[in-house]
Amino acid sequence: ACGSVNDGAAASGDKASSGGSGSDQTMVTVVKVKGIAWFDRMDEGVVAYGERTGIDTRTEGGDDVSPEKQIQIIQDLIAQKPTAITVVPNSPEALSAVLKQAQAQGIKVVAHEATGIENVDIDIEAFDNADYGIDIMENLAQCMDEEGKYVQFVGGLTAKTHMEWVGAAYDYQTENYPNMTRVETPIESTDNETAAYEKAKEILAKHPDIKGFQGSAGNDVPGIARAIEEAGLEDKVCNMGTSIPSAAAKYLATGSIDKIFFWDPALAGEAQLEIARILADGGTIEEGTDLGIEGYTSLKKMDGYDNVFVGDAGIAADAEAAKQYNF
Amino acid sequence: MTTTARSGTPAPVLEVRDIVKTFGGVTALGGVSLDLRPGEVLCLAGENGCGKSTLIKIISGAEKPDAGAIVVDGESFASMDPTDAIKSGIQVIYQDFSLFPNLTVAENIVFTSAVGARRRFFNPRAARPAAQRIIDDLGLALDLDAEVGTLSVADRQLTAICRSLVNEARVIVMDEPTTALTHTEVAHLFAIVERLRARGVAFIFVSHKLDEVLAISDRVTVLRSGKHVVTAPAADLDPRAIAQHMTGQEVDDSRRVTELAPGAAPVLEVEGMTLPGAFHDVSFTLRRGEILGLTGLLGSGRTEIAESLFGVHPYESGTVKVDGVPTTVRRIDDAIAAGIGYVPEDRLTQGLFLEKSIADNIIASSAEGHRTRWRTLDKRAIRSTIDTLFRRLRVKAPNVQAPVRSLSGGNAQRVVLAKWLARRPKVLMLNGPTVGVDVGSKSEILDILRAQAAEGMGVIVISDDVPELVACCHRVLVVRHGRIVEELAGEDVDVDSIRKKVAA
Amino acid sequence: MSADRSRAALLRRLRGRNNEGVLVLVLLVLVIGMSIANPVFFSLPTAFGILRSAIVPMIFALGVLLVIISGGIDMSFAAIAVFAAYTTIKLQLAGGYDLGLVGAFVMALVLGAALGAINGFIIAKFRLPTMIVTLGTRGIFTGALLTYVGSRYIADLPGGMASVSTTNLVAVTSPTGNAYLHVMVVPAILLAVLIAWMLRRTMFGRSIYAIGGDAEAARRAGIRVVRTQVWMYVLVGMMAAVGGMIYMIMGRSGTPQELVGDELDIIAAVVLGGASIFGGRGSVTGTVLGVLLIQVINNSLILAGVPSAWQRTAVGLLLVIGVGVQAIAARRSARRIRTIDESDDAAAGPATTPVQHEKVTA
Amino acid sequence: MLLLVVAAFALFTVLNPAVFLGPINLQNIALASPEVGVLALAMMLAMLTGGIDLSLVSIANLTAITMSTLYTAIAAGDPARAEQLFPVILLVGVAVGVLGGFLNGVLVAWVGITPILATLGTMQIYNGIAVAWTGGKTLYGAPAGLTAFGQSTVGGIPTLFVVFILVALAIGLLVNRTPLGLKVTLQGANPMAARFSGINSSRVLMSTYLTTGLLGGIAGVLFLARNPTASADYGASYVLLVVVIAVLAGTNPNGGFATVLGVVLATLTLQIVQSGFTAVRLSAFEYAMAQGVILVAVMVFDQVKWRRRRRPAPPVGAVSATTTA
Ligand SMILES: Nc1ncnc2c1ncn2[C@@H]1O[C@H](COP(=O)(O)OP(=O)(O)OP(=O)(O)O)[C@@H](O)[C@H]1O
Ligand SMILES: Nc1ncnc2c1ncn2[C@@H]1O[C@H](COP(=O)(O)OP(=O)(O)OP(=O)(O)O)[C@@H](O)[C@H]1O
Ligand SMILES: [Mg+2]
Ligand SMILES: [Mg+2]
Repeated sequence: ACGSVNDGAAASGDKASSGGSGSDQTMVTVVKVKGIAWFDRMDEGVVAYGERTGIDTRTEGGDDVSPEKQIQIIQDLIAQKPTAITVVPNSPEALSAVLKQAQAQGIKVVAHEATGIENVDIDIEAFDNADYGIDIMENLAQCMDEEGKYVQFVGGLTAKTHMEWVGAAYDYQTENYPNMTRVETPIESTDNETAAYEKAKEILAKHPDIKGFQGSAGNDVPGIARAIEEAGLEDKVCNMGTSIPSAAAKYLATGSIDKIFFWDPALAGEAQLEIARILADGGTIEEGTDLGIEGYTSLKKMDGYDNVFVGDAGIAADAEAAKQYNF
Repeated sequence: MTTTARSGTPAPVLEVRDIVKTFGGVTALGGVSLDLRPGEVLCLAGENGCGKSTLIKIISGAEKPDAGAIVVDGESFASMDPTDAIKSGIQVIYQDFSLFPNLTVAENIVFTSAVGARRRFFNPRAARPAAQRIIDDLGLALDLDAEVGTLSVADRQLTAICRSLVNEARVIVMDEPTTALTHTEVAHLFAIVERLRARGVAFIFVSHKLDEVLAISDRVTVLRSGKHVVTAPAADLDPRAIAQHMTGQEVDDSRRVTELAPGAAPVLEVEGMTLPGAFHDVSFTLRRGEILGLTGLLGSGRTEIAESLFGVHPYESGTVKVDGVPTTVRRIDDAIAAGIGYVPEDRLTQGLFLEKSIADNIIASSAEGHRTRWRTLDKRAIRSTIDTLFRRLRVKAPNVQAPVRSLSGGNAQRVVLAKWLARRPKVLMLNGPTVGVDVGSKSEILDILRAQAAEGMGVIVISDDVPELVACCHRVLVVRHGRIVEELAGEDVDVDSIRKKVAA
Repeated sequence: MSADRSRAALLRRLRGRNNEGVLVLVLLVLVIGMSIANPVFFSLPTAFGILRSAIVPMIFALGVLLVIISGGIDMSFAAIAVFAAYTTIKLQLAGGYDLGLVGAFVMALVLGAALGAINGFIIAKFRLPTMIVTLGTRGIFTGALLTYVGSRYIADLPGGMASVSTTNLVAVTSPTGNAYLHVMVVPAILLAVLIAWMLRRTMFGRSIYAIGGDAEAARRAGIRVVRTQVWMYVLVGMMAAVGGMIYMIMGRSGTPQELVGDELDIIAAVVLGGASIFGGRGSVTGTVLGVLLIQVINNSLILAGVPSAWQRTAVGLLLVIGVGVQAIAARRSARRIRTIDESDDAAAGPATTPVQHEKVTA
Repeated sequence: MLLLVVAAFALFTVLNPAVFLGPINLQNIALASPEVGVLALAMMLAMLTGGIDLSLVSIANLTAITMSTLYTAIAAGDPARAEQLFPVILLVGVAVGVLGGFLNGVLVAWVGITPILATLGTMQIYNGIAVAWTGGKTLYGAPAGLTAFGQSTVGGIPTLFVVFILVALAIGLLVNRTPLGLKVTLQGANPMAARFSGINSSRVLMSTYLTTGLLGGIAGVLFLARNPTASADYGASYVLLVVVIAVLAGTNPNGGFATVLGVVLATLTLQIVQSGFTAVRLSAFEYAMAQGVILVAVMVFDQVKWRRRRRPAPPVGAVSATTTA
């Protein structure tokens, strides 16, 4: 009588992954949360890819950023036996079990923003998180003339990628910019602009001579920017970090944000699906694979992992450059 | 029927025609009619659950009748809503007071009239004079700024009375307004009633204290299980007769006390018990099988004495022995563990779980006593306990699953009693055991107490109802200013001497 | 006796009907503590900063206060706030017209009133526990907003609303940094005064207390309970809408997915302010203090030098300590009453019962 | 309530039988409900006393983190040993949950803080401790035995679901068949009368929050059994969800009334609707809406039905207000 929830792999496995010629395939992209600009943009990519290939593609996601809701959704999707599930996990570790179940059903699993996640066929990163963090730090240091106090914000102390970015940035700073000092451990903004704003104001009060802010969540730099504008420090303080052009535009204009860093979610979405398709059609991903998608034309294999591939899709944009993006 | 309008008498200010009201299965009122003339006091009498309060709620618009009509000054309403009633000058003292526990006495007193007057604004300070006036009229010492929730039952009742008197009403309905009051307050109240009726205000007065009834009313209407039995001038009636009409049988309220066994051991010994601010140096002994009365004026401290013995407000000095065993009562569980039970004064909030079933209420304090070997509840034992008490105390309800909220006053009290009997305490203290209980049930409840005593329980009855004390108590202690000042026993236990001592 | 009475009365006044007195002390201690931990805390910029951060919670709290006094718990105010404000913004942008500041507020108020009316109707008509109904409508309102109106972050507000985004009432340039007091404190303060007055001085306000005290008694006293409740929820809905508008104006963006989820913090602030979750008790003063206390806690930890990893814990600890002090004080005072008015049984039963959540916090 | 489950089930069976009735989907429903269900049972208990316990999820996470850390620590030295010590690890984890419950009990029962405030505070404290402890990282690692247990099925039914049912039975026994259960109920129905009936409120409240803590701990074990990771902010969305389930189950937030069966059914209903919505490709937003509609509809329906039977009691709140004023 005893068994496992992962039984029946063979039974349904081949059925699910069969069918090379796109048309009868379904692929679902599970995003961190529905309805925010970032993933709306990813959805555009997903839809576009579907139209281009005739594969039935769509995005699913919870109404708030929580691992348990992603687990729930993926679990429900497994029942629908899609060809592939691509996922941008809120907590890579938390998904391991349910993804294992998916694979057991012969569903191809591709992850994004989840270096080190288990039970996926491929994890595709827009870039190496460390490089990205370092890139931000280099720009910040340059803006700060390589000296003075700076502080780092993260969406949450539990947000893995954010911690990797600021971690790499901090290490790079300690090695290369001795005259810069980080004040405070990374501040939690709960990815809420107002919270970021209030914390930034506290920082400005506590460290009147602060010279730099590094943001991680999309809402960090805009929130910080408001505090900076209010204090009239647009020119004195550097504010850089991950955000999206639409949210940052008006602050880039005033100089309260100096530079934003991001990658195009639409392309990331397409990349995930393309990889899934290749796998579903029996292909493989190797060093140098060209997905035919901007920024993912020559995938690099991240050392230390056997299924993590890195693109070169990072974008840094100042006020001018940001204007050309419509998301 | 003697209500056929005598010629020359003024037209009735209020008429009730063939009111029918049923609650689910229960028929509370089966076609009741009565009329009320300006300046008269009509008394409603009847057993618990006969429908008095229901009729009153219908008159005041708190309940909608299934059939019948209410006529005020010739204007007929199929059903009132409270606003109509208040507008047409009907003021009600509800049996449960219907006060606002979170508002001050002053606010409670003036609020209804302010609502009735459809006022937009409210000024707490302006409210006080009006409230003060009526309080002085009644010669009371109520703290206008105290929150009603923190008041004793008596003070709450007085507040409710004040509220009904504060503005010019034409009909004042009083549903058992004197249950928690002692002689003096009642006297004050009646004085005011007299004054107002002289001004043409009409009263409907409900009480189970038949001597009061006869003292104040012109006419008496008796209901029995929702039916009109008789309406007669008070002059033509005496308590016996009314009780007869109510219950359909003789009610015996004579003094009956079983002879105590000469060597009956003391079950409760209190020595020099003191709680500063409440009572001082209280000493007495209660013997097995004895029923001891405890009486005194409001605020004399008798309630505190009982509650202190029960651990509600622990006494600060003195000794207490139960069955000769020295016991310290710091918390209620101490008292209960020692075998002391207490039927509280404030039945609705302290005694009952209104929303819960009769069964749950009965078992409430004896759960531990009904455990199986595996420390789970012994459902069978519980059911038998409940059924026995339900039958023995003759609770009037469709079944033991009925929520207590749907019970009438008297029946509710039986449930509280049942709760304690289920625990078989050595000493049972009852604070106003028959408050709001009809004469029939009253003598039944007293019989139950007598029976319990006969089985060796020690019983303390705290009461203002002197006849009741006389009817069942071996001895009566009189409390004044927190001290026991008199002890009456044997022959001395009679209505007049007790009243004298209390008033002295 | 009468002397005791007056002393009792005085004590009552000092303690405040809902222990506002104790709350003031707790707040003072906290402020002093923080100032010692970091003198920068005791400065105008910080003060203004905390005031600013208190604006929106304050407006929400006032609405929650009304509901709690009337004997319910409102879980839907944030949903209403976001719905009203975001829809107002979205429609203007979609329609390509700008209602101007006043126009926008009017529109939001109408929406808020409508949603509030839905709450009120269901609650009053079917006599359902507020908490349950509003938990339901919370889901319905947010769901409807995100499905039918939109879920996207809007970066640029309509001109009318944007016009006041950065307007300050007071701007002081001081050595410790520039201190700005956002103009939106004005509506917040006005609202507080208005609600205080309404609760104290209007029959409507008193009726809310009465209903919270005993709804059946209120009915019998001739209060139109259903009508009063419905109007109250309409009012609460409108207040929520104002809160939402101000939030998005001060945030300079339309954010349909914020606010919802933080309801409990607001409710906590109100209960902390002495309101009883069983209804009938609560005061504006208390609520104001409660909100300020929470905001001080939330906006001073970095200054106080609490490492970010420990900040969540710190918030919880401070909350528990603050409430604990109050709870103990409340018990004390309860005991005090009875030793004051001698053999008056006022103190009997209720006043001294330990197990009364609302007595204890009240 | 039962009707509702059947109705929901029927609806989606009609809408998309292929997916919805698939063995995997049914299994998933059974796999997802336990952790939520156990938390909901705890919430119901707290509400039965007229309180609430917002710290449940934090407690669960703390338990999971404790177990994971402990396991990893031991396994670092000697993996085999870590597996043997599985029972110990389990006990320690659950003990942490009970400890959390104890602190809640102290604040509510002894200090006398309103539950909603006390548990909101402890929620942040426990969560904060978890964050500080893990440094925000998601811990990986759990006894293989536990993971296997979490994945296993008995006759096609996930073992976790069996655990849920067992816990539900235990709580049912506690509430309906023990003196404590009766006291808890009465305490919630009218604290004052409970006191005058000799029910020691602080003891009853303490026992209640100890039990909710225990259940929180068990939920934590379920978290870890379902997938071998523990993090500080897993299940944040459960806090309100379990409140919804509890009231949907007919629990009176003011205390005194609740049914265990109701909670089990309510849990299943929401799970079924959730899966059903994904099966017919409706969004999470629409599900949120549906959740609200169900809640309100059920309440209104009950009320109307109940009114026809009996005269409406004063709206909830009135009673407790008068009895506790
Ligand atoms: N809300 C209710 N639901 C169900 N039954 C009720 C309700 N209210 C009253 N009843 C029933 O109606 C009958 C009349 O009740 P009512 O309170 O009028 O009696 P009463 O004459 O006032 O008794 P008492 O003298 O004890 O106050 C009783 O049988 C009671 O059980
Ligand atoms: N617990 C309560 N029960 C009943 N009424 C109350 C309670 N608390 C306050 N009130 C009344 O409601 C009114 C409105 O409360 P509000 O907070 O506005 O007054 P307040 O601000 O406390 O008075 P002040 O401004 O003088 O401190 C109070 O003035 C008081 O009359
Ligand atoms: Mg933003
Ligand atoms: Mg009656």
